[in-house]
Amino acid sequence: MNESLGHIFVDAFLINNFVLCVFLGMCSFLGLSSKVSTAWRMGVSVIFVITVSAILSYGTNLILVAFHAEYLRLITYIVIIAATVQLTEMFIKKKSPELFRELGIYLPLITTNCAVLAVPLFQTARGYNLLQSTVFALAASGGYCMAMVLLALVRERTELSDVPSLARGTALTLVLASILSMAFMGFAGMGGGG
Amino acid sequence: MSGTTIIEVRTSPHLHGPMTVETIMRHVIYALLPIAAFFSWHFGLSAALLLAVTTAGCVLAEHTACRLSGKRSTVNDYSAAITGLLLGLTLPPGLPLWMAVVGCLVAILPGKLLFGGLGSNVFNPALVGRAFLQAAFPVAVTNYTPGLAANRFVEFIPSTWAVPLMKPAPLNDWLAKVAVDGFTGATPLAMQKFDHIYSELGPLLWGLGPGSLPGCLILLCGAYLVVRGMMDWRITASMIAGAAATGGIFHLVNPALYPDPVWVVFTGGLLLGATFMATDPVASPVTPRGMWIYGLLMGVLTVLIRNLGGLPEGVMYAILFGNALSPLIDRLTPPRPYGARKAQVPQ
Amino acid sequence: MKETAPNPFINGLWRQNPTFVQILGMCPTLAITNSVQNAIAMGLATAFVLICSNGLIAAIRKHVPKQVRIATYIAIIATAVTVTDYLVKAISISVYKALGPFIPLIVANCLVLERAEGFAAKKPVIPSMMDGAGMGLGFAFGLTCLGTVREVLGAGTFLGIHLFGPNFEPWVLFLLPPGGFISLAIWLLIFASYRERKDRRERARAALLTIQPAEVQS
Amino acid sequence: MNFFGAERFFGPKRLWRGIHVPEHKEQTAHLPIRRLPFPPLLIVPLSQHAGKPAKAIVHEGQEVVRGEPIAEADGFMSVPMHAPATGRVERIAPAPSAKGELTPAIYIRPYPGASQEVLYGAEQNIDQMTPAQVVAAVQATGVVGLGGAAFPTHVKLKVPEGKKIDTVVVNGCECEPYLTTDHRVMVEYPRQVLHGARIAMRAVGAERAVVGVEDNKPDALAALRAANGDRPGILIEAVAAKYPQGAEKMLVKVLLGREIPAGGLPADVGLAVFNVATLAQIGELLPDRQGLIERVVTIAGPAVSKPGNYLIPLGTPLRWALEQAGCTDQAVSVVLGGPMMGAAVGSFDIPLTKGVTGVLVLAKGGAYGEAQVFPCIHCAACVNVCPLQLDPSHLGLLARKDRYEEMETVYHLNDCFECGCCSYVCPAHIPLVQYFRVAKQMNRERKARS
Amino acid sequence: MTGATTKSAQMIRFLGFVSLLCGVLIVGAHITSQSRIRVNQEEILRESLAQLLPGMTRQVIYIVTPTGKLASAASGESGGKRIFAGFDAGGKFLGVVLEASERGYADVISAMYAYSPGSQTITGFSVLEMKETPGLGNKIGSDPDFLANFKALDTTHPVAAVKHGKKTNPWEIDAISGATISSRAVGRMLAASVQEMAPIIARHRDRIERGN
Amino acid sequence: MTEFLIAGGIMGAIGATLAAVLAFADKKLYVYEDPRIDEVEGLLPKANCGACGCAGCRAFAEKAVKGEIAPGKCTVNSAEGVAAVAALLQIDAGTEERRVARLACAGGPHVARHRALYIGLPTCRAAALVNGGAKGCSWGCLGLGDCERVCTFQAIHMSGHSLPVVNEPLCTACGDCVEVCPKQLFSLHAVSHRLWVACRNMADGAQAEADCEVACTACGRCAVDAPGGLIQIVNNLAVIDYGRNSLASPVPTQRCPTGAIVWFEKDQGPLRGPEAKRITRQSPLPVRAADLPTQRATSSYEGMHS
Ligand SMILES: Cc1cc2nc3c(=O)[nH]c(=O)nc-3n(C[C@H](O)[C@H](O)[C@H](O)COP(=O)(O)O)c2cc1C
Ligand SMILES: Cc1cc2nc3c(=O)[nH]c(=O)nc-3n(C[C@H](O)[C@H](O)[C@H](O)COP(=O)(O)O)c2cc1C
Ligand SMILES: Cc1cc2nc3c(=O)[nH]c(=O)nc-3n(C[C@H](O)[C@H](O)[C@H](O)COP(=O)(O)O)c2cc1C
Ligand SMILES: Cc1cc2nc3c(=O)[nH]c(=O)nc-3n(C[C@H](O)[C@H](O)[C@H](O)CO)c2cc1C
Ligand code: SF4
Ligand code: SF4
Ligand code: SF4
Ligand code: SF4
Ligand code: FES
Repeated sequence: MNESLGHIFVDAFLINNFVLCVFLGMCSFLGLSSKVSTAWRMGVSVIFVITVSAILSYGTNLILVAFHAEYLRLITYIVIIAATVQLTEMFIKKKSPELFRELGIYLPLITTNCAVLAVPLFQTARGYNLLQSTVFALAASGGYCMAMVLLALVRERTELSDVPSLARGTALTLVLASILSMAFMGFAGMGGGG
Repeated sequence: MSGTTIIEVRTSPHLHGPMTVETIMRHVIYALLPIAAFFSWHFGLSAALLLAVTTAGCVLAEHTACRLSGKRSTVNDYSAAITGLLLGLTLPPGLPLWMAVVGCLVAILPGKLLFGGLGSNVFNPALVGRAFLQAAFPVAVTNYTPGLAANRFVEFIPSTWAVPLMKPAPLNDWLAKVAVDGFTGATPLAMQKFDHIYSELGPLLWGLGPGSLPGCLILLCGAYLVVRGMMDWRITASMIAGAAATGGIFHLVNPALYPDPVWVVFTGGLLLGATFMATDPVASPVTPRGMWIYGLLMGVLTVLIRNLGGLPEGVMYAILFGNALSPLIDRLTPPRPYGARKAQVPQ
Repeated sequence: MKETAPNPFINGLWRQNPTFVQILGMCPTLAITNSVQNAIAMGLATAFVLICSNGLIAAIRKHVPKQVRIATYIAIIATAVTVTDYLVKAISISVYKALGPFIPLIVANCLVLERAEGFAAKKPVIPSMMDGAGMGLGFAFGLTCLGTVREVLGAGTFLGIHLFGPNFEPWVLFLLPPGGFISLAIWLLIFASYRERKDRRERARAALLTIQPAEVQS
Repeated sequence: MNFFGAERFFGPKRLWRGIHVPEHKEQTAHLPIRRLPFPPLLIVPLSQHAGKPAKAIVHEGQEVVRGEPIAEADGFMSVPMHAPATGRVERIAPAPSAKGELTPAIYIRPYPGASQEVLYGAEQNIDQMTPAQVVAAVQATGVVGLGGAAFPTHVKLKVPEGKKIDTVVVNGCECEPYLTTDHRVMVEYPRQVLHGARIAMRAVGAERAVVGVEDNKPDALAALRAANGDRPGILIEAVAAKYPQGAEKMLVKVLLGREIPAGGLPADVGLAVFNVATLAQIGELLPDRQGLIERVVTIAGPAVSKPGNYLIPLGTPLRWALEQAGCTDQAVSVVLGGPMMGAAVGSFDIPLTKGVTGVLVLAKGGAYGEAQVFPCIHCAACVNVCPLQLDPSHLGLLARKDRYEEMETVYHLNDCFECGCCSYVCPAHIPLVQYFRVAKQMNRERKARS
Repeated sequence: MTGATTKSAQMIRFLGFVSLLCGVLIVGAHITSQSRIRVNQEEILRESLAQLLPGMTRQVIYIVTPTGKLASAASGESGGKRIFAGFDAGGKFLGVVLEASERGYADVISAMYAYSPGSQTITGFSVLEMKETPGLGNKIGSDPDFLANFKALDTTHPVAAVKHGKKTNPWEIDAISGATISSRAVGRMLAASVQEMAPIIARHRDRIERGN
Repeated sequence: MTEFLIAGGIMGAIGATLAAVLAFADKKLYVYEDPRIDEVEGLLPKANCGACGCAGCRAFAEKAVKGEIAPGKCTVNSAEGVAAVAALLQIDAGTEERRVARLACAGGPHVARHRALYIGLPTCRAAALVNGGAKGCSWGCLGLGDCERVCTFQAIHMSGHSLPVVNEPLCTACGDCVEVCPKQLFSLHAVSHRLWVACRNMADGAQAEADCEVACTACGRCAVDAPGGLIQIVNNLAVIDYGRNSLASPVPTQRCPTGAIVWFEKDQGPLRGPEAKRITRQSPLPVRAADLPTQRATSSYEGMHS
């Protein structure tokens, strides 16, 4: 399908937001959103990793197709992601120990973030070209980052109030996420018929 | 007396202004009552019963939940009643009552008490309830019946009494009996969006369309609260302005497809939302600049959802989205403290 | 951290349940649970992957150089997942369709790598496979719980069987993304209130046992 | 209602934020200042001002004459004390204070029938003095800010190195409800006020002085204008009555459009601010080289039977003053200062000191802290009134969770001058100011520890 | 166990070996399951075709080349639109099945429909993939009233969906109430697809009906 | 078969390449970090309480590995935990004597008078800022439980008489309560400091007794009964010199008339001497009726200060 770049962007960023509408990257969404600063850093790292690995996977996919070895997609994608993450980790550790102190524990988590793997899989399934793939990767990861930050913001606000002990923690986070996700339902159908 | 007077020590200030949370909330209810009365007059018995059930449902839900968790009941601050009234006003009058009760429970329990009760909720509870209902029962919640039906004061809309958990019976027979010719069940917004049919604007100003509320009356009631100093006019004003401006731009681009700004403002829930729901102090920013941004954002978003999205109405989603952003807005628009600027020594 | 080694199987199934206690593997938990059938299928697929990958990793754990540890585990997991993917496709296309893109995503399911790193990398093959089975079934259990709420409320059916008759008004919400979040929240609240009650009982008992230093006696 | 602040363009100069509080000044505004008789025992604390306590220079059993120095300044940030009455030093011992702690004080038992006349002192010619000499002379009078802060006035008169002061601002706003001491001082001693202002101008080298008086005191304005005649240099301006117009930061903004930088001093914007009563005392005492031994205190409030403005000898026990003014049996709470910023006292055995502008006796009902406290509903009323444009709403929420550091670093806690506007308007009756005081103290202690 | 002590060569050898092993394992699984998967897929395809063309037992697949020619799928041509021609046990031509897709309420809806070149009507419709709202939009695949629209939908006039209960013409689709958006999407999808494919089918009608 | 070759080839190539890249990166970007830090951190209780004086457990682990702090400085850790850390680092555990928080006030509202009724935020900090807190004794505990709230380890609970009680086994000597108490009534003491003055009142005896029935009246009996200058009366208050703690015994408590000096007996809490007043009153003393000078009252000035 020949989707316009703008459409790909809006679709992946808002309408089918990876986190709130497609349920990807849930573990970090629920686990790392208690502070805005953390959420933001994780979001930015994910944007970086997703974009780089999406471009790399695009290239890899070309090779696999040339060899008719499409069945190796999954394993090559994930290995590429793991390597990207590990390289990023080493690089940050070397160049900015402070940033590493802040991000260190999250970086390995990116490998097991479904959103990161989903981008190359989706872009292949949808037959995006390189430009489309890049936009898609940016939009999807940007949407992830936005959802993370939004949730972190509202979670930080709930920290100022007296949440009943029963709901403290993940249950409240889930309720917040579900309301956010309801709010995102308003975007459904944008760009669709009507 | 004199010998036993116990001296009290308090911190300053030793005086307090006349306003209390309870009076504010009470006056919001007063301001909502004319609108509720109009709603009941317009749609009849079912509407009145719906409002009664949502109000009572919210109050009871809060009372019971507080008691069950061993706390003092907090219904005396009247905020649950506001939630109930507003929830009722956003629902179609023929909504099955059992769904209305579900809406109340959602609004009060996860929408408010789970966050810690009054003042703690991040999102507008009434809209959380309404959004839940809209997503759970999208057909029932968008199914409007005609106003001013002749028998509205003697007969309930049959769907009102649907058996809990069960579908309401189809309204076709009943509609055939009462409906003005050509009634489609579509709100003016839906007709405009899907069929590009514009209802006449005049009646809409007075809320005489199906599923409409009286815009002028709402503004009047809001003005009452503003004059009493119980509500901030900035959010209302900026939200209306944002919606009108965005609507205007769309209208200029394609007048055939997109309605003009006056229509944008006076149809659907925009005025009720802008006056009573966007202004819910709990979920809105506190900084002066933040309020402007917040209102504008919601106005713009409302029109974007209406004009570009799949749904005819976007106020609810816009406000919920605004609620989510309000902590961010607060953070980005701190008031400039006195003396923060560099000293300007006139020498 | 108590160092009493619990039975790895029971541990995963209940004490350290991945869904309700560890909050891991959330993507499939929320995405693939709008029907009980899908939930069970996904749970079993994940369990299968877990058993295979845990076993394989435990088998080679002594030879893995530290720097390529993650890459190796991931490669092994990816292999197990790809095999599962083909297996599911071969068994039933319709199940495959329902699970959609989420089978490949088992690779990135945090649970799998977490168990690889946290258990299989340190323990022998048999306990690792036990752990994989426990965690996997615990995961399947969690998914089924969630799927039950969502299917019963969202469609009025359980495993496709109508529960409330044809006139039931389904709560569409529960089949939609927000419903996933809400259902999990409901389960967590249920467990939390259970735990809170248990805690309170235990604390009451503990209070009886500890000697409170007496207040200055009067 | 603040409609775009349109009201600012009409009428006298006006504060934008802040609040209108019922003034209650009618109770005492018309009553001339009266002297209070000496109490049987005077308690003169050695620390009645901001800065280092004075050092006693008398010993127990010594006889002192009214106006005689009894304690000397301990360094520049300190002022001497003078004997408020002729009598005998009974002892030098800790005495209760308004803060609740015991502080060292000189107990003086006045001789029965001692004269109210001040016999101590010597004339001096101010016109011959250099600014430094004026500063020293002012320090010798023991005058401190009588507007409430009790900051040593001579410190303010000494222009900091590298600063230039072009205007002396005279603060005659008295925006606190109930209080009318400054009002009566302006009406009865306008000459002294203006004289004091000229001394201050000399000391700081300013060409001009601006007197700001709230427009609810027309008689004070008239008296000052009459006393000034058309002598140049001193400008007498009316400002609209609104609380806290009298806070120096607000006053200089409204009168001169200057903003004192956060954490800075009026001198940073070329100003020095003095209370009218302070200047009146300087104008009165300096020519005769006398010391500050009495001040005007408004005793008022719903539960006072003989409200008025009393000239009290410093060190008069609160109990004595209240007995003279009389309390009704409605009284439940006694406040030193105005109702917005004053401190409630828990003991009547404390002495009235240089910083006490008023004594309020409040009755049951209507007081703060009686209504139910609700959670913050984010109504923004506090944000809208805070004259310093802070965010009391978030400050309050953070304080509730003991997040004091954030309050300071992100929300400018230290700028808050505790005017109480936010607490006054808060519909949830949240004791915001009290939270802020605790927070400031906790932060101070944390810094001191590290 | 610090970094410097592990030889790079060892790492390379190890990871290379593991990857190789994994690759081999995957190919093994791929090859062993491939035939079974293909059978499954064909089974599914036949089932869904048979649903649209009741009584069908044999299908012939054509592919429309980019130049508008018709090629048999057996010829190895790939990439164009597919046309499935269905025949019953007696070899009688039943009609063709076409694939179409269109953006619906939530995401793209892809569907198959049966088209009868003779009567120029659509005679069946089934959804392959959609993400429409369960309970609302997804009724386009299951609602009997809605599917009844496709018993004999006239395509001589552009197909269009109208609001529920407002169908008056044979080329109109009576929308599902509450899911007008999805219904309209179906209308648009069919209209566009028919407009594109009908002329091609008409051109090659003989060949298709013959089944070669 | 070609498929196997292709797959094996591709995967082997990818694996080897990645391994090479990682190996290269590992060489170029490697940062040395003592692996023992992680291991030590794993053995710490993760309370991040700061009782050790470090910013959290990780910081403690870093210091411990560098040998800058003894493992035993973590008072929260169990004895085995400390031993494990020490064993790991092959150093001496350096345990120090356990310390606990001790409260220097025993004047609950049933024995100590309030001179006024405080209305406001129910925290000691806030009350202390309003005229010192409305308690008769301006040194005494305000009883609003700030210490109970800050104690992360739930080692403090407010008794029925609104006085904090330290549950010694739980106390980790983190010092939070010491910092929070506006009246500075808590201090950290080695558990062997068993003789304890539970009062800070520095008013003279009569005033002290008027304010609080269990106040130290500075009568001096304990100082006389204690050997070798262990106890001195300073500013109307008995002060124990813990430098001579070895001389301590319950003897000095025996004749204390108010029971202000106590002996901490293991597992029994503080014990008073037999001469101490028995106070059976349970309910709070009434707030001292404020003799607010009303209109009718004649001069009540005489005798204001005895
Ligand atoms: C710590 C401190 C230092 C000050 N130093 C000076 C000073 O050097 N010169 C001066 O003119 N005023 C000084 N001030 C006086 C203040 O500007 C102000 O007039 C005084 O605090 C009383 O103000 P208020 O009643 O508004 O609180 C100082 C005040 C404080 C609190
Ligand atoms: C909220 C607030 C209100 C004040 N109101 C007055 C007032 O009404 N009159 C006054 O003279 N000083 C008032 N002050 C004190 C002034 O800020 C300033 O300290 C004083 O005018 C300096 O003069 P002084 O040092 O001679 O007292 C107020 C201070 C604050 C913080
Ligand atoms: C949660 C939710 C899901 C919806 N899903 C669909 C859908 O799948 N298909 C659709 O056509 N409309 C969907 N809608 C849109 C509305 O139902 C829309 O008003 C309707 O399509 C208009 O049709 P009507 O004129 O028959 O009421 C959805 C709305 C909501 C709130
Ligand atoms: C001006 C104003 C508007 C309000 N609007 C709403 C509303 O839209 N929905 C609602 O549930 N409560 C509303 N409330 C009541 C109350 O603030 C609300 O229940 C809180 O969100 C509960 O914490 C309103 C109150 C005021 C003063
Ligand atoms: S925050 Fe401080 S300065 Fe602002 S209104 Fe409140 S007390 Fe006044
Ligand atoms: S005035 Fe009170 S209720 Fe309103 S925002 Fe401020 S603190 Fe909250
Ligand atoms: S010991 Fe200190 S902090 Fe604890 S209750 Fe008493 S006064 Fe408050
Ligand atoms: S807060 Fe006090 S009682 Fe609690 S652990 Fe720390 S030192 Fe011990
Ligand atoms: S399963 Fe954990 S991020 Fe998706």
